[in-house]
Amino acid sequence: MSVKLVYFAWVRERIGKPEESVDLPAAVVTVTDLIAWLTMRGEEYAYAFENGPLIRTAIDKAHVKHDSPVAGAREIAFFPPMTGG
Amino acid sequence: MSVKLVYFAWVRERIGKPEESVDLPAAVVTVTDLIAWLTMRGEEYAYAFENGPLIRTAIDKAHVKHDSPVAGAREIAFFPPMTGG
Amino acid sequence: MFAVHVQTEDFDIAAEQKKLCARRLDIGAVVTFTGLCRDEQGTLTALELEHYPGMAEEEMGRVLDDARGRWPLDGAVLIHRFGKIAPGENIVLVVTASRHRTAAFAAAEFLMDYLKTRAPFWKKEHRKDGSRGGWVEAKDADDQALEKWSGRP
Amino acid sequence: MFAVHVQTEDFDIAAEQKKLCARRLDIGAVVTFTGLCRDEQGTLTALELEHYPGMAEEEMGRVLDDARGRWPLDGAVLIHRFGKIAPGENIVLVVTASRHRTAAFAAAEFLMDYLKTRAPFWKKEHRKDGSRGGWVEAKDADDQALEKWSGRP
Repeated sequence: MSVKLVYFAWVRERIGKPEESVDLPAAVVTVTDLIAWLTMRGEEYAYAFENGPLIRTAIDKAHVKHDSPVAGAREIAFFPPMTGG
Repeated sequence: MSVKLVYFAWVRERIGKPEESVDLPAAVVTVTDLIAWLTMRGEEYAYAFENGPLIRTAIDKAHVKHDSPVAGAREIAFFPPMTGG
Repeated sequence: MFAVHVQTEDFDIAAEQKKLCARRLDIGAVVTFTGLCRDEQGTLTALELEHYPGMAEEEMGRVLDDARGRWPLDGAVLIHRFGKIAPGENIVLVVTASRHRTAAFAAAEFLMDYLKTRAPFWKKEHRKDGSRGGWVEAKDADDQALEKWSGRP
Repeated sequence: MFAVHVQTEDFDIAAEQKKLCARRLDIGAVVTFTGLCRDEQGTLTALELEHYPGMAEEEMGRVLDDARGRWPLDGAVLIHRFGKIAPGENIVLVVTASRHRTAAFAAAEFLMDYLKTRAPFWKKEHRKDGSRGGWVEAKDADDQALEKWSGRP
């Protein structure tokens, strides 16, 4: 499954790019699986996700929890806790 | 003791004047006494103070309760519950 | 800046807010409350606001002092109009400024609750059909609103 | 009128409030909240606000829908700026309009609490001394602020 990943704030800075398209292996079922899979792709990812549970995730522009399935997602976003307002 | 009395809103309308100066007899000690004394001065006062405990009072431009003494007051105001804001 | 005004003229919320924040970099939150003249039935020509000159300003000042004793405010303005006010027009403005939003919100709501029940203003209705407009009655809800501030913050 | 805007330009609180109340006689209370860029130490040149385009608007719309489900609002506007914002400048605006003040106050505070924790914006500091400005950290106080809305109103 091909999906667009987008990154914001220090997650974007640590990974070194704002977005990319990836082909997910079938073993990646949930957001937690996706984070684990990304972490193994290189040290920039390991750095970005070193506090994995802290990282917030959105699927198709809506907040989701880490146990949410990624099946059918077109765009998955990772970012730190928000500091707007 | 001579004191200025001022009236607002429907208290003013019922009494028929915005203010007056009165000489208080020595028996008038508290606001409650003053209301009772005014009530006996005529039916316009009786009408204004027919629900005496409802009427609010200020002495020298600060809210007071009806058991407050009137001694030393320069200006005593009577008015309905406030409806500003 | 802390200020209280009782006036017939309308007010400009943006100008008041700007004055409060002028040359300051420590204000993070500004709350304004505007109370307007409603006329849902379309029966009013105006509300007429009577006030007790002198006491109105003094009492608004005391309410403002109460608020400053409860929250760390960096500025506040209270403006209450009197005279005839047409439906849709402004009646009252509260502006509060603080470092953080919690204080600004709480102080603004406190100030309105207390203005409603302590500031010497009375509203009389003027009706389109010429019938004798009555004095607006005080609401129990306004007295009850004060209860939430006892023992707080 | 209900509206959400994400923009680089500043906003005008008086103009937004006027739009909300235009041609309406049923609005008795308008609350505005303005969040500003603070710099008490005098060390900042600017805050830079990054956002997630598309999601920011959608999430602000969802927060607004939540508020409309809780209080009888007659109108509301949410505006959040992004890009570089200098100390003393506006960052965020919430305006709520209702018949009565209680709903307008509660909805405005609710909207700010939820915008803070749900709208995808991130602040980065740019410092005068050229040192690498850090990303502002999320505050526990902001998460805790949400607790007061569970089970309310």
